[in-house]
Amino acid sequence: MPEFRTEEMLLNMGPQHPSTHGVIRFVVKTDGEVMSCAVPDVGYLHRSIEKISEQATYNGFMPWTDRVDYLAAMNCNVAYAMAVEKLAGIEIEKRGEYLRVISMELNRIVSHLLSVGSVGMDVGAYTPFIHALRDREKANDLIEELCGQRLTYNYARIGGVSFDMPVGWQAKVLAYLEDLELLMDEFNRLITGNKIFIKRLANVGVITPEDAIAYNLVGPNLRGSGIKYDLRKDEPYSVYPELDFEVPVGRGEMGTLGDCYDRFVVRIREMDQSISILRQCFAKIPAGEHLVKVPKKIRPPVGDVYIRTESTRGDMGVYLVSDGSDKPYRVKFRTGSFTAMSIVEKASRGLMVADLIAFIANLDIVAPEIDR
Amino acid sequence: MIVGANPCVRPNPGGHNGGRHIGLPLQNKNMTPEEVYKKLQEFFPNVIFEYVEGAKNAVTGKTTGDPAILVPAESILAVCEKLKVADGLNFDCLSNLTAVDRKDKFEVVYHLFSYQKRHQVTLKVVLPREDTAHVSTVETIWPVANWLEREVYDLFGIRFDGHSDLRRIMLPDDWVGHPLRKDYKEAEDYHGISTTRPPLLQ
Amino acid sequence: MQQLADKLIQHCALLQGLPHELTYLLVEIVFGSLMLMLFVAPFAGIISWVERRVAARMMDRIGPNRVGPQGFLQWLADGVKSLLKEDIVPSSADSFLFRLAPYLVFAGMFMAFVSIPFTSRVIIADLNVGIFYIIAVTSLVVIGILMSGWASNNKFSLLGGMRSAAQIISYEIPAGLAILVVVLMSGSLSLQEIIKAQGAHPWNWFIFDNPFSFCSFFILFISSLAEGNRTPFDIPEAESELVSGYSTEYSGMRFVFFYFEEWANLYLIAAVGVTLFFGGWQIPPSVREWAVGVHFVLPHILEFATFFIKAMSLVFVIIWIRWTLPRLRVDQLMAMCWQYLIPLGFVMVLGTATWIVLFPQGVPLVRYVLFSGTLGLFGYFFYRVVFHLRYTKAELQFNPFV
Amino acid sequence: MTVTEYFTNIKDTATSIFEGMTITLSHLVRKPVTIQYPDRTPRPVKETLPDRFRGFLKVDMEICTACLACMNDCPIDCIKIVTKKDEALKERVLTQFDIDEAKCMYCGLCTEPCPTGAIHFTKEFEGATEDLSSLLFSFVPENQVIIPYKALKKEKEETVNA
Repeated sequence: MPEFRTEEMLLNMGPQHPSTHGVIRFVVKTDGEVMSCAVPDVGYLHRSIEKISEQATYNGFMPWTDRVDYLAAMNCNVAYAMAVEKLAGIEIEKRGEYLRVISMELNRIVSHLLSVGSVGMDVGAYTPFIHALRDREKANDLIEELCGQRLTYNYARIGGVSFDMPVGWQAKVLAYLEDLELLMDEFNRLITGNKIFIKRLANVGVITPEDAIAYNLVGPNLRGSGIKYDLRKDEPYSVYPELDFEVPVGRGEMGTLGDCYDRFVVRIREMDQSISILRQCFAKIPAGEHLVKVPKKIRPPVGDVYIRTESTRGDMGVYLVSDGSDKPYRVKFRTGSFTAMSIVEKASRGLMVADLIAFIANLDIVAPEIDR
Repeated sequence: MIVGANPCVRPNPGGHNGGRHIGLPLQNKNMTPEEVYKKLQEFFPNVIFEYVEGAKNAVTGKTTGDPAILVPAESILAVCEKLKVADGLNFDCLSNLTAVDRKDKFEVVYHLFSYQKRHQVTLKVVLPREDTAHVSTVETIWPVANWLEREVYDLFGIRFDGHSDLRRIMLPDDWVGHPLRKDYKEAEDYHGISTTRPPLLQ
Repeated sequence: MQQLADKLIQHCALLQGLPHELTYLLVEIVFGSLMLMLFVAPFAGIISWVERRVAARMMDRIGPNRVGPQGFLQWLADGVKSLLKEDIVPSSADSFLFRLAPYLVFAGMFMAFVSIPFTSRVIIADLNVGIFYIIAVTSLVVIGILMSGWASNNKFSLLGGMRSAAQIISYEIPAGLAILVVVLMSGSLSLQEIIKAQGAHPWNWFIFDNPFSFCSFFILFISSLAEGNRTPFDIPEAESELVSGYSTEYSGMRFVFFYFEEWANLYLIAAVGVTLFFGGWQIPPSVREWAVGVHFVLPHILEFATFFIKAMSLVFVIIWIRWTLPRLRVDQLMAMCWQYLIPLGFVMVLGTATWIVLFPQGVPLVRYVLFSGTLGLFGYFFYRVVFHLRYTKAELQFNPFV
Repeated sequence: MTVTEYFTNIKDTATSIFEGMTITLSHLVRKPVTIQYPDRTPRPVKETLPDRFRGFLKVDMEICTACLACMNDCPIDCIKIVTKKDEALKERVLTQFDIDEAKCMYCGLCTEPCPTGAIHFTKEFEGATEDLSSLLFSFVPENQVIIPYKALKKEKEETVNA
């Protein structure tokens, strides 16, 4: 059989494209539908948050951490606050810790709902996406009631959190969790078990456990490759040691270990765990101060600290350097999306154009978090 | 009957089974950075390492910062290779790579982590504060360093020798300067687009 | 139609002077335009409104509700807006082909309406190769789509056009096989003959005739979805992948033509399905006798209503599927066609042929069993619907017009 | 692909589509959740917002102590307060209290240190405008001065005297 001579096409996907999840560009080399590789081009949302940190005070920098990952602002707030507290040697009260965990886990639900919904949308199922958004809005309402904003929370403070729970809030959250469990069951029946959906995700974009570690994938992406590692469990911080939860991992149920379906299912199951954590937190939350007294001008000792927390997109590292003044000398956020993006070029070889969309959606990439 | 066809519908008893814990459980691991430092000095007797204590709280005297190991720039590649493969160290993950502009010098900071042994160490490489500052890439050891080093190159202007694709990552290719340097001055405009807005407040 | 033209010629002195062929042509053009203006255009528009409302309710939204009562005139507003929009032809596009493509797409869909029966008498042309004609002219759509994809000089459009061509051409085979099953049973290619070969009662429809024809309907239905670029086979448009596929570069009126085609096509798919498998306009003889007694137009109205309701139910199902399922990938789409539908299609053709040879008169018991089985499935279906409502403790609102 | 797999695939596809369609159909009779902002809401949206909602900033000049805590804590300097010593009144007066709401990022850091709660959030959030300068809120009328609130001091003095 004679060989067909084919020509490679250079497809420029983005920066404005319906499913690049923010302003990201992919330079895709394709031969028909099959890609030889997709080279990501990031930086369109670079807001130099790390440079801004040099001009803000320790407390004043908090609102910017909201903008690092706008889908999980609570986790960024807390990560930054924890870094400052660690370096400055500030210890916060139990109630503050619990409120942080409650808000972070609620935020995790919010973020994962959008993530799993948008995976559905990117493979063409619009209804589950809107259903996920509907449930997400209710959680947003609750967070708004807690801290006053729906997206840029600015809730954590160095020394605790800004507000205690409003009266009656706990009951509202518990009622919401009841509903959410039922609605997630429905969501799963609608899309997670759908044969077409499974076919679209299974065996697509397989990341081996070795690759996952080499490219430093974190969070659900890492666990999707079958590695049972969760900072909340393995290097516990805050009050996580007091809470009982499982770490869901990918098992290659529908195809190969580490494929898109595994990552998707890990997120679905993590939401269950978050629901369980929230219930335990409400049962255990002690009385006390939500915010401890800290000096007005925080001056941590000269030195640096690197802390890691389990954000919704995985291990969020904050590297904080202090020169002894009341302003951070340097703050660096090491984010899950950044490293997830770096594996795209390797893992996208041989995928089809449609798979690339599913793959990116499944890595749960948030453009501002890559660029910061 | 149809519910059974859906693997993910709750209750999901198998959710936490399977998967593998890499390495040991939390309690039996841990090599302190100081031990790592001693081990390194054993491996490389000719290289001068320096162990820097973490920051101390002035009042309580408690160590709150991270200790670090200073590594000479020329031996960073060999050191990293050893750290990754040597038994007992097994730093299989480059958690973070960044740089700090200390005004008189550049510090390239490596945060290494081991999934197998569950320990963490900070390496620092001090470079002269010049535009020609360069250090060997560790991309060959941890592929993730590719992007992390590109970011450092972009924002600090530190070159990584042997890097496969050393381009700017965040900023446009024609951007002037490296913003995270302490002496960076933002240009008035970029391609005729003003970078400032007249303030409303008078 | 010819009788109508003949009658006109008899009664109108002016027309007698013209050659008969010219009169026929005039009558066809007038009726064609009338149908376009009075039926197809509003229908496509209204379908777009229905689709948006249904989609919205399935997503717990409301949908368009501001223009006219319950947003019913939204389609008019959208149409007028598109008419007034600037018509953009990309500078590097092949201008002639770019302009031509929407008309080809539109013509391919619209020409098929010629042989769609509305009642036992109302049909523009009862061709003796009716169904064959429909398969043939709808293929014109592929050329239009491929042309638009190519002429846009946009890589996304090109990919969309290529996908569409591959998809539509592949899916014509299982569709043809499923139609062959009906042709075998009715012994005719004329749509009116096919309808006449079925009865008014559900168990006399071709779909329940035998197990093979039952499966054939699903093969035809799936294939028509694919030919109409509907989800789960909407890969040529695939918003999330190809932006908007072959129609990415189109704007204004030309863009509307593509969507006009898509929505009018819904009716076409449904009408062919109803004609071939669901007894078309057939109403029970007793009802017909009674209606003829009342007024000679009444049976036509009833027939039209029957056909329309059946077709609309299928249209609803198509819309409903779109808002339920994710989209297939292009290789899976091809695999589904070549690995599943075509082999099954052949089995159905052979099976039906054997069935006809073995039971030339049909087997009433099988018909009843299939019919009641379908009813049972519906029952289970609604049981599940109620189950979901109860499970999530949903707040109900039956009024479709919130 | 084995024969069993072939038919299992068909069965799985059919059943999962069946299940999916029951769910979407069930949504047809559910109550939509859409809020038809702004004109068709049962109650004005502002009334439905929680107490902690962060809308536009407002300063209650009657209780402002001119301590400048909000200005100092604002991370983006969108608050400007000018005070001067008034010769006639013999005390410090406020001559300018401007907030650039176009620049404000609604973080709430200014409201926290305020000793009297003078600076606070309203539930006003509709800030869309054609002219950015209309988002510059001045709380001291032009060419006027406002005497800062001194109740705290007074109270203290009174307790001391007593």
